[in-house]
Amino acid sequence: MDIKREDLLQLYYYLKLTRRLEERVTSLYHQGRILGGAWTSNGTEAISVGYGYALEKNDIAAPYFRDMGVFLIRGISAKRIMAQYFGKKTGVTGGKEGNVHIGDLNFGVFGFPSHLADNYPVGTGAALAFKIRGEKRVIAACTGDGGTSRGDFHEGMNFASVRKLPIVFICNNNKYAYSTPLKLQMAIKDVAERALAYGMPSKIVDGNNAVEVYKAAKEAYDIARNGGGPTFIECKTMRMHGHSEHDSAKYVPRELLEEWKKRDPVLHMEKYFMENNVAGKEELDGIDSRVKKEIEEAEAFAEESPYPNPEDGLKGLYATPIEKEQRI
Amino acid sequence: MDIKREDLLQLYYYLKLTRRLEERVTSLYHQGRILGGAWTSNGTEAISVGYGYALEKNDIAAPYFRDMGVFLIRGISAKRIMAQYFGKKTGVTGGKEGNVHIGDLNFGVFGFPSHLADNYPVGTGAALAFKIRGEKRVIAACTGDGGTSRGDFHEGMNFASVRKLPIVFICNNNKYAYSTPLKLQMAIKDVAERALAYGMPSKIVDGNNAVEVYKAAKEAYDIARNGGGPTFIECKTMRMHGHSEHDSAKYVPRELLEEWKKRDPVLHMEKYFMENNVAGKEELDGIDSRVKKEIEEAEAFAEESPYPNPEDGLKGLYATPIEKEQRI
Amino acid sequence: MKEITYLDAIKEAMDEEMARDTSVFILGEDVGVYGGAFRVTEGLSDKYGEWRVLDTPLSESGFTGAAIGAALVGMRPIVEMQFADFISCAFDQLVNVAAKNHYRWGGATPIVVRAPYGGNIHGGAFHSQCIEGFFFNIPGLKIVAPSTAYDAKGLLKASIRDNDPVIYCEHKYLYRRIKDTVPEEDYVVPIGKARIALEGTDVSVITYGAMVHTALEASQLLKQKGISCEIIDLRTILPLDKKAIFNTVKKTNKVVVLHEQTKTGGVGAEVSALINEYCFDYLDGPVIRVAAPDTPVPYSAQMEEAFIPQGKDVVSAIEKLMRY
Amino acid sequence: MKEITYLDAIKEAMDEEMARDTSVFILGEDVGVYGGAFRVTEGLSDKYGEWRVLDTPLSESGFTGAAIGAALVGMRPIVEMQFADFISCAFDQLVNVAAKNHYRWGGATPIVVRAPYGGNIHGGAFHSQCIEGFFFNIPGLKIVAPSTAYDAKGLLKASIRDNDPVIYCEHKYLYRRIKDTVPEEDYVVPIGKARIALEGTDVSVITYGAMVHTALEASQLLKQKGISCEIIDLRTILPLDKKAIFNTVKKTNKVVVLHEQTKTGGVGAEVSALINEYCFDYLDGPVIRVAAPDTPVPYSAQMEEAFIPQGKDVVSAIEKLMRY
Ligand SMILES: Cc1ncc(C[n+]2csc(CCOP(=O)(O)OP(=O)(O)O)c2C)c(N)n1
Ligand SMILES: Cc1ncc(C[n+]2csc(CCOP(=O)(O)OP(=O)(O)O)c2C)c(N)n1
Ligand SMILES: [Mg+2]
Ligand SMILES: [Mg+2]
Repeated sequence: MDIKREDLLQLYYYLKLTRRLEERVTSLYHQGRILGGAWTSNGTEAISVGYGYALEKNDIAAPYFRDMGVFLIRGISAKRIMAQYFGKKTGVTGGKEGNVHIGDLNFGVFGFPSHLADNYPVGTGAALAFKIRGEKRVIAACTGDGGTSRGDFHEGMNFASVRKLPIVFICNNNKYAYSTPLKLQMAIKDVAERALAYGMPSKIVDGNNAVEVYKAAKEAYDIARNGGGPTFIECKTMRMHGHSEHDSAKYVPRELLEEWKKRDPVLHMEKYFMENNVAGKEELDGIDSRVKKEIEEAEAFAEESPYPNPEDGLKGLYATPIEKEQRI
Repeated sequence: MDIKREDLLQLYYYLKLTRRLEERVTSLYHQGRILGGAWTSNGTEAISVGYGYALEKNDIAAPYFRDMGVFLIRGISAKRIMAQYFGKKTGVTGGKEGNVHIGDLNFGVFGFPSHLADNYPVGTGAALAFKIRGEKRVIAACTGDGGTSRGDFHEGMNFASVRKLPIVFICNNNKYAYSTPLKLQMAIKDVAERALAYGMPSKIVDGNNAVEVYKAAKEAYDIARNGGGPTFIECKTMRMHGHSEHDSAKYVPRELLEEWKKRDPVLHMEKYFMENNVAGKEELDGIDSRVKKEIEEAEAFAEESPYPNPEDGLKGLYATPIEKEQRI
Repeated sequence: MKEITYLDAIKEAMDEEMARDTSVFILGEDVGVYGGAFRVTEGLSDKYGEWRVLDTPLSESGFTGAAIGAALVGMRPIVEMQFADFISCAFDQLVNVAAKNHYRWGGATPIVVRAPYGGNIHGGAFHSQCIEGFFFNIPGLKIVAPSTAYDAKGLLKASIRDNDPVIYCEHKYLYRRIKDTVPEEDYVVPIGKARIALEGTDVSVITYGAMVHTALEASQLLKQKGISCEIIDLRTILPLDKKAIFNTVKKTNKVVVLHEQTKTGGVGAEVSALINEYCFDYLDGPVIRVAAPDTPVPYSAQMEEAFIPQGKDVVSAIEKLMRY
Repeated sequence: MKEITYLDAIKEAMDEEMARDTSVFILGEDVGVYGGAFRVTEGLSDKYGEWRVLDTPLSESGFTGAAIGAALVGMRPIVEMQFADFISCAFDQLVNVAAKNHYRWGGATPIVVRAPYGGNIHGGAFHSQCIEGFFFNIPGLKIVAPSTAYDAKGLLKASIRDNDPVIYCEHKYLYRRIKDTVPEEDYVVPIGKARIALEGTDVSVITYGAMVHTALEASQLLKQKGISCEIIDLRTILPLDKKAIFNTVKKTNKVVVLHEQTKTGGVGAEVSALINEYCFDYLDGPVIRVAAPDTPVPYSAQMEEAFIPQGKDVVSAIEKLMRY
């Protein structure tokens, strides 16, 4: 599959944007300036950037919590995301939700329900709608390696496969679910083996290579879009921070981190760009400056934004409010 | 694996007992003499008889609703089962439950919760207990082909495999889940493929051959008992009646029934006995007479038994009643 | 006007809504060719095809989750639980995804979950449960429970057109046992509005579902004793029609709350607490609850009859209250 | 006697019970080497090994079901939910298997499910829920919710020794925020018994969990105004200690029910309904409920503070009631 230079540069831009945004969030967390905890995709950004960028405008993403790249690519601005972390009224959810618990149908992004793998059946349903209506749209749903142990993973995968629905299931296999290593999570070598139970084709890709993830996703979307049914894509990577910033992750062997540090997705892409003459240092620095500025502006926006009003919390329960609802 | 003549005859006895008991229940249902509906294992009895008979005394069964053979083999008498169908006080559950919703820890049988596959994780837990305590016991848990689509199937299988627990998972694949054919249930050829997702060994057996089921189960129990972990056994069969007796099963092609009628497990075993000189017609007739008498006695017992008292329904909620429970 | 059964009312509502709006579709176990375990969807798959009356794998969480996803992209799915009892398997999707989508991030989730519930059919603990208690403390859901064919049809239409997740409790004991008249033309029964099933002056019975008929039966017996009952059929359980509840309390000053659901933590507790909180000065006696005892639904005929509130239980509660 | 935190009380209870009885074991996500998301099981895996403090795959239904099966063959499993919110995924196993086993077929199911619940931690809708409402209408379960270290330890021990499934609601806001004294020797706090957290004469506040501390705070403010509060800490939510509730009503004749759980269908509804039913003549005013509004738990600090009942809310409810 060919990939245009401009797409490569965009992938790089989003990779950097995701990295720098989450790095900033991490600092802010340690400064006590954001509200609540901080979960990041640090070191694994290529996954959400790759599968997110391969989606088309009318497609949908049903992400999980290490998918910051998807939010940004779909068009949810860094400003709104930063404000979300600050618990501000201008945040994606107006303060109703925090951090990565984001969704916005205007940008084709389903909300992430914390309960892992819940978005697998939910995504399957969107794909079912596309199929019923004869639309050439696809949806990508993502979860972690731990999430694949949940019943909803099973039920979503099975249903999608039986009905050959236009959905692509992504798995961020970062070797740990919180402190739980893969070997206590499943008795198989590759998460992709799970797909065998559904007669679903699967692929294993280097989750630290945004281009590879992008290509694999794009290919799978094309198949799904054309009636070929779902694909499961396992993206192998390594979680480089703790589960969240409050977790020092002592349970992870140092060597493993050392090894994967060398495979950092940003470095990887920069090396690829140099070797293939896609872009030189200067151009990349230019992108980085743009990213830095965007994050600075986002932070300023978040800082300056007002907090929600206490009574805002009473609004929005129903989409169809009850006639003359009796608030007593 | 060798199998003793006396075991073969016992298998035949239980096969007949199961068949005749459920046939009688079916008649009684059509006469309006039992309480509620009638689900039977007609034509698929070899499965529960085979895997039930292979269990040892201290083992446990976590059955589903087409496992009448297991109840009988474990020692729950035809009398108590018939009384259960009549909704009598002498029934297995004293009238609290009906028909196949039976369990009795005195005989190592877990209750069947209607919610299909719920007994997969529950069985896994018993196996976990055996492992923690270092006991050489195993548990067999069973569900239908439809039941394998449930999340609890997935979560139970996965956990058992990760921890190599002494459990054997049985699946009665009778080609339908109520009206739903296999092809709308899963996109794989054999249910056994489901086991691949857990790195669990599996076997496919002729579910209409009690001896084959028995042998496969026994082998799997031995492995599990000796620390070798779980096995999944798919028993291929065909549901010969409707989902329950009120279902005429028009959705099942005639030819399929014709074909499988020839493979009836009782006929199959009788033929095997003749061909291998295990037993002659006379001996088998003798067993059948014994079975008939047992069923007649069971029915008489059920008929004569008293109904529960209305207030019995208020008893037994808790195993540890609340001190001076204030019944108001 | 025409007379139809409760079951046909449900079917007609689906049929008409599917004809009216192509975004409406049905999914669940055996709803297609077979027409559902209770035959509520019979014939619809012939009419609308297997993709709009869709047989799913045996996986309540999976197909409820799928309904949610389809709803988020503009469909109006109707999920059939084969028995309401199996909704327990979809609890997480309903409570954490469907109920919270709109509040959390603005995702409207117009799904209807049809839950054939209730006892009196010798079904035992797994085929007789009242499941409204599973969801009654969950903000974001709506729960309706019709007692007549008219309401069954009108409430189902309203539920389908509503933009929020609605749990539609259809009492399976009523399916073929009751019949009443419905208009030929399109109508809805608005969610959130109770009705007066019987006007009366001495005592109010606040109830819903199959128990409305039990209350009516009791009112006949009481009439002979000179006691005039007002019966309020809640129709919508979540959110409750507080105005209708308070109006009847203010009128009769004596209240019995009746439901088939087990007593502790039931809908009756909320109704009683609301009355206590807002109509305390209007009460001429305690609010008495008549409800199933706190046990699973027993199987045998004798125990089940004792379990499910009967007309005579309502009569004696009211007589006790009248002596107050 | 020694002073320990609420969190340490929970840990000590498990530690001592595991030492006493080899059938007690813990399972859940990250409870082993990591010591649990809140570090409640820290150190126990070193002491009892990886098979008695067992890390499970990410599968609440699976490991809760497994706990049930282990319990049926004589173990006493303690299930840790990483956050109470995830108990929704195990709803079916708890409601249909654990709760009904003994009633249906005599299978005693001695499991304890530890549910770190409640808000005030900026956790949002999925990390702050009060989950007692999920199970309050389910006969066969027991639900406890300690408010002090003393009760946390004693109730957990009682729960572990109990032969029924117990949902143990531990308020995560209290983990490290409160400390009190517990005896050196073994003790239990019996399930089903409330306690008087503060004796008083003018008004009763019936509550549980973190709200006991809110009630105590309110009582201080009210004391200055000459109002004497009696505070009842329910400790066990299912089944409720009716005697304790009725005793305080008979004493003060005025009741506020307070909980963090959302209002509609909450525990407060049942408490109010019971009082109405059985103590009607003792009431000098309506039973007022102070509870969270009917929405998911909002994330932002401002909204969450407005959502969770505060001392001032209790004060104004009581002042309103005193004017009655
Ligand atoms: C159903 C459910 N149970 C528990 C949790 C708590 N939890 C949050 S993240 C996490 C680990 C997730 O591991 P994995 O799926 O591998 O994703 P990763 O964090 O590694 O990206 C857990 C247990 C949850 N979110 N959902
Ligand atoms: C979770 C759940 N959903 C729905 C049902 C209703 N139901 C009872 S049996 C059945 C079909 C079961 O099919 P299968 O597992 O293949 O078993 P079989 O009846 O063919 O032996 C269904 C849908 C159920 N028991 N449990
Ligand atoms: Mg992971
Ligand atoms: Mg089947």
